[in-house]
Amino acid sequence: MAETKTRKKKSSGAKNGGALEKHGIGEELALDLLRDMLLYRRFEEKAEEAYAIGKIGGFCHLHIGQEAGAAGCIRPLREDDYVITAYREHTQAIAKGVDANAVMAELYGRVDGPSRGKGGSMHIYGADVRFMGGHGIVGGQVPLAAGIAWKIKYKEEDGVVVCFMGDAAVNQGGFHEALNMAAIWKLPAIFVVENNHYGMGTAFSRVSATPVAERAISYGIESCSVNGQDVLETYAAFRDMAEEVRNGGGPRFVDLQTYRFRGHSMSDPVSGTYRSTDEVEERKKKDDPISILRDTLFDAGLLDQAGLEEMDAEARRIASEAADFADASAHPDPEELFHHVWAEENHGRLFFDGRDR
Amino acid sequence: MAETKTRKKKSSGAKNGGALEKHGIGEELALDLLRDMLLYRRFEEKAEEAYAIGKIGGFCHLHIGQEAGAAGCIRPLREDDYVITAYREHTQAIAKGVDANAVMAELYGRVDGPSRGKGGSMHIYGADVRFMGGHGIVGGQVPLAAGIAWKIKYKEEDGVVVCFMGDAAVNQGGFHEALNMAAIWKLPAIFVVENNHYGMGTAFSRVSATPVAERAISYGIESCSVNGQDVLETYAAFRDMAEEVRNGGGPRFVDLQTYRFRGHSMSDPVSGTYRSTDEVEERKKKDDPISILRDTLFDAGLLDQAGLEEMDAEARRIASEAADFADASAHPDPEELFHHVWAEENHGRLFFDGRDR
Amino acid sequence: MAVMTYREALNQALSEEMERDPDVFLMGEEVAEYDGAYKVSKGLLEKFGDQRVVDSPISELGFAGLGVGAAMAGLRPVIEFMTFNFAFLAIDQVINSAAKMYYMSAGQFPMPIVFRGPTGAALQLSAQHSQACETYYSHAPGCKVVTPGTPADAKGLLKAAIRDNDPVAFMEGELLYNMKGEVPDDDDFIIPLGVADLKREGGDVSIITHGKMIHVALQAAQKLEKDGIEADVLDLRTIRPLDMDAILETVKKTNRVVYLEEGWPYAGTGAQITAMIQEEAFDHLDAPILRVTQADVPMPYAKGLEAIAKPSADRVVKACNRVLYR
Amino acid sequence: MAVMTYREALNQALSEEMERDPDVFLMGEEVAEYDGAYKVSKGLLEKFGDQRVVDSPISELGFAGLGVGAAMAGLRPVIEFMTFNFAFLAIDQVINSAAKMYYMSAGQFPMPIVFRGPTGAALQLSAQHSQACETYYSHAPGCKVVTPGTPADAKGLLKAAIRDNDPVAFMEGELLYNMKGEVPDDDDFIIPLGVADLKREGGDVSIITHGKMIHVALQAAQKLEKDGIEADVLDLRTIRPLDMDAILETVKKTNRVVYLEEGWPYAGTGAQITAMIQEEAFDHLDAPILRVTQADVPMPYAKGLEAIAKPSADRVVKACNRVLYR
Ligand SMILES: Cc1ncc(C[n+]2csc(CCOP(=O)(O)OP(=O)(O)O)c2C)c(N)n1
Ligand SMILES: Cc1ncc(C[n+]2csc(CCOP(=O)(O)OP(=O)(O)O)c2C)c(N)n1
Ligand SMILES: [Mg+2]
Ligand SMILES: [Mg+2]
Repeated sequence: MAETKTRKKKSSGAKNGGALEKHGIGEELALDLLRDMLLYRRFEEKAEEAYAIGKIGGFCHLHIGQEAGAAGCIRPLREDDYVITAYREHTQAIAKGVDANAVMAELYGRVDGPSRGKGGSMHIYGADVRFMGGHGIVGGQVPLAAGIAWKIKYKEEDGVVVCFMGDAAVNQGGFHEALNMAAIWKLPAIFVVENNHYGMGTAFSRVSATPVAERAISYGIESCSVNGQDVLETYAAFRDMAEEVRNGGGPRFVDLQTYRFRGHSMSDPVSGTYRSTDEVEERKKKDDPISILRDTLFDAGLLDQAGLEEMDAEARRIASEAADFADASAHPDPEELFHHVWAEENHGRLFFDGRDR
Repeated sequence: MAETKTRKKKSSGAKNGGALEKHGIGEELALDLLRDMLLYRRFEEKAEEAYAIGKIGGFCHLHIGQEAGAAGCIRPLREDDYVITAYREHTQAIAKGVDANAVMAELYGRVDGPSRGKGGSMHIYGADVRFMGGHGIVGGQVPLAAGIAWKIKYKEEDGVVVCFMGDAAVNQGGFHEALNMAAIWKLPAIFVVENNHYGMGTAFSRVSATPVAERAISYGIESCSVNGQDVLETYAAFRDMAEEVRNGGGPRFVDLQTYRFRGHSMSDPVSGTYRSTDEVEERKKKDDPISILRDTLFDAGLLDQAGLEEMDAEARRIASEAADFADASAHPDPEELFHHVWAEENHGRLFFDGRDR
Repeated sequence: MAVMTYREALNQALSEEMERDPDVFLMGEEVAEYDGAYKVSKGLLEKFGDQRVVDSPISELGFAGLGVGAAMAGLRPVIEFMTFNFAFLAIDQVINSAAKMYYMSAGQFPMPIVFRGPTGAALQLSAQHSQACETYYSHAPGCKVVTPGTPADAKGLLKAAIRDNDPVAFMEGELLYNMKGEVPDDDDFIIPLGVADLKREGGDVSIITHGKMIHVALQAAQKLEKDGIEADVLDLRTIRPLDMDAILETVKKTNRVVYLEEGWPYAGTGAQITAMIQEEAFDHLDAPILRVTQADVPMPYAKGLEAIAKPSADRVVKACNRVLYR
Repeated sequence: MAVMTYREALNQALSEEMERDPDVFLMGEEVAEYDGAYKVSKGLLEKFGDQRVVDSPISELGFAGLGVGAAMAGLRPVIEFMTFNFAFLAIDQVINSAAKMYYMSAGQFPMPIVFRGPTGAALQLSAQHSQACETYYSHAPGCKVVTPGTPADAKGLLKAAIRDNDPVAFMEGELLYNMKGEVPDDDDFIIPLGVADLKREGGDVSIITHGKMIHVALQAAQKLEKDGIEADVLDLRTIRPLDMDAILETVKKTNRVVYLEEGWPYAGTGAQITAMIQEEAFDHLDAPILRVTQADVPMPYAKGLEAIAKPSADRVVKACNRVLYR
């Protein structure tokens, strides 16, 4: 995260002091949100290290820079609420209650991962904590979210489902079909576009004639834009929205403005023809959700450097513990290859690969 | 078509007399539009007869009641403009220049049909007159239209493509993907929803929270609603729109308000739980595009009963001639079964059904 | 035993399973107010209300995905495709979500969902409405494929499919809906998935098939009988899981096999069965296994062309004679 | 002969064909400014401009359909799928529009379009990014399927595919892009579709395969050689059209066949080839034809599991030994 500038602290003191009140967020909660984001940051930095030395393979999409989209959106939810998302989901899994050690074990492809190493970075699930994955087909999770919301309504529960997607996902037909169904059936779903302005190397402005926020108008779904780098604003927005949706307010659509500090995946460059290094550095300096909250708490006198360092040490400890846990976890046995293909055996043959060969 | 009411004639004289001027439509053109619609009506009534006696099989979707959506939308186009549509396309094929005899022959499944009887009612094509079919997957033609418009732009031509679809097609994801691409690339396409308010037995209001006209807002595409039972209004709207699109105005979206006088297809009931007989009879009386234009021309003194009957006789003549032509046309030879699967033979085998068996 | 149509048998199966389990619901185009495009869901809206019998927009990808999400959350959706021809739009959700979810989550999310509707050709519906789609679903591990050919099989198998905890592509036939047959009255009449049915006992040659082709196979068997040839007619009923024991039994009895299917040959079901038989009963084969399939062309509209494009009893007879070297 | 990577060979083919015919254009995700997710289109934007090298939104169904419409209107689109795993979203336009249009219009609309991208598994991309998709395209008449395994084949076949007037599913391999090989310099170097290539001459057993598995087959042949067994290795190169003559030739020479493929077994390419061989060369087979395929499971992420899920040279060797009764 970027260094604090003393000048900034002074000048913005009053304003920042008021930020908590403005959003109706208490001190402990604010500190927890910082703890959350620090953990996510350190956790994924660990994953980066592990990837670099080949402990993690395949695609690995980091949320670094977008952590408020995990802490701010998910902390306000209830345990019985659902979350579903795409492949940039490590932090959101942890936020919904999947154990950090287990998430790291999944990245390592080990049996202590929620999918016993079969899913990997893009397919983290936590059925017990209602974290519904972890999906790799862009936009694929959006109709699923409608189905989860359908179940909530069908069972006359008062939960909500929060469905995350990237900005590029709004160009998928399934997104539209799902939003239309959510609208006609007033499903309790919050569709959140984590709008980091790029789909891989393509700026959203090049693949849409209108801003993200306008993409739900056609369905009459209430939309709003939220500053996804300000975790307090994000938290407040989701706290209030979840309440309204819970009480039958119907679906919502959120343009969560954010920015990706890393490359699209570990194998992609941070910057290139599609965005300049300056742009990235600028945003990292100005728009780091952790620095922003840190400064707010400093200015409000709720946190000092020592306290921050303590917190950060704790985050680093959990992250490296997770890496150690993952590394110590066993590789799946060969026979696990054939487990979990079928939930139910029937009479007759289900596998056709001639095991003897 | 419904009987004229003398009272109506008198009272509406002035207004109707002005209708042509208002839309900048000359007398001959107005009469031609009536001729067009009469032909379409009589042609499809013939098809109905032929279907009843088993000369036509499969699905057969009639345009009866919606004829202004053929005459009014297509007559203003140039020969080098393109038209693509769904499966309710008999009249639109004729409007774009496919010979009525050939269309009927296709319905009969005979070799003188544009597809030599292989396509049938849902797949009429006229490559030579740039009628691009004739498509059976709801919404499937919409991305194709974007591709045709892409070609126009790619070749720096000044044509346009008019893409028809039903109201239910706007709930297909492909519709959204296509409109978004048309918007970002400013493609010369006019997307027309023939909004007859029902998709088979489902009222649009049951599968959409918003009116058809709002379904293009998300893409920033200019939209308008047109009274599709008033062929003069329809003609004027498309004449002007085509000019604007031709001159680089980018894509347009049209909610063409109309009504289906028949069942969804020949095998479906005209009315039922989804719409009452009264509703249908009411609309037939009030909203028959042929009666409406007829009355306008009567009131303006541009047509009298005798002239109308003459026109109608001519339409009936062409329709029954088409039926005779179709009936006289040969059934495709068995070996035609294997023609037109592949445009290009290569080395090696392309067919795998063991012809000898 | 009551005599009823294939349509009524499906309707009963749906109704009984919805009675039995409140988590079962039916969603698809025209299934509610219109009673289904082919009236399979007749009366269900009235009986179960619009939360359990749901008219969807024409959004195959969307409502198939909605079903998958609902199944993840614990419901047991029955998703109707008006025909499987339209399911090409939805297949990403069937293969990439439904069929793979249980594996990707290492068993956290069973997928008790049925995708049902007609497959294959009816009469003169042309190329985009006449395709037999089995291969697109049977190819992928994680997806079961059921193809009932009679009213009794339709009822017993649909009930089994709805109770199964894996995704099932349940493929019916437009031309079967009006077909009548005897169906056991028992409310709990279930035909387990993966059990083939020897619909005719012969001994000279084996005609193996699935789905609506069973009736063509039986016609062919009758014609052969006139020539003094007795054919086994084996109806697989489900093509994944597959009753390989039943297949090998008839093959070892007759040593001659013809596979009959409605769809195209290339990488069709018959190709798979043929490859397995020659591998597992190589020494029992007195002749090559022949396949009778749809002509390898998109389905034409013209009545005469369509008729010769479809597999016929005569072509089956010819193939049987060939494997009998007659 | 120049030595270049498979990636460069594809890039050259695209560049040369775009030079040759102004109606050829490339559209897909990240193909322009990003030079392609796998850099296959590197430099083409600069060379041909943004009307001919076009970054699309993530709208597979939409831009595949756009390509089909453009082809109807006379252009020759090359549509890139970042991988065929994502093309499940677009398959309706490939099968129902592209593959059937020429037939439904009785020849009015040829469909000169290429859908290209990698198929099958790379390294640890898990179930939704590792599927081999050949069957979904080869099953349907009207669609050609090309699967080059070497740089030379990639270049010669892509040029042929672009010049072909039928829709072609051109299936590459992520793990092949960096592979080097000799490629003829000739600007007009074309490998006609439907011509198999005997990549190794043996005589004891025939290993028939396609796509990236050709390299596994050759490894297996080397291992067998150590045991004194000489294998024919036949690379089909295109699976539709199919060089049946070449297949029958090697079968009649060795009388023993193993089909190796990257994908799943059920109704896979190997099933089709096996069914055809046993039908057309029944008396030439001294052993059943065995298939070596991906394990019949969704692809797992864990390195160790993925390794054993993929077909290996050892499994091919084992299968060869079995058909040789050793
Ligand atoms: C249907 C589909 N098409 C393409 C891809 C390849 N792909 C993976 S992520 C991605 C970009 C998505 O960008 P966005 O939705 O903005 O999410 P972000 O990565 O920015 O979080 C693409 C093209 C895919 N996984 N699925
Ligand atoms: C993808 C797809 N789903 C379902 C169908 C079956 N079907 C044919 S027409 C139709 C209704 C379409 O209604 P609309 O778009 O309003 O056009 P209209 O028939 O009213 O002209 C349906 C459901 C189909 N052909 N394609
Ligand atoms: Mg993005
Ligand atoms: Mg309609």
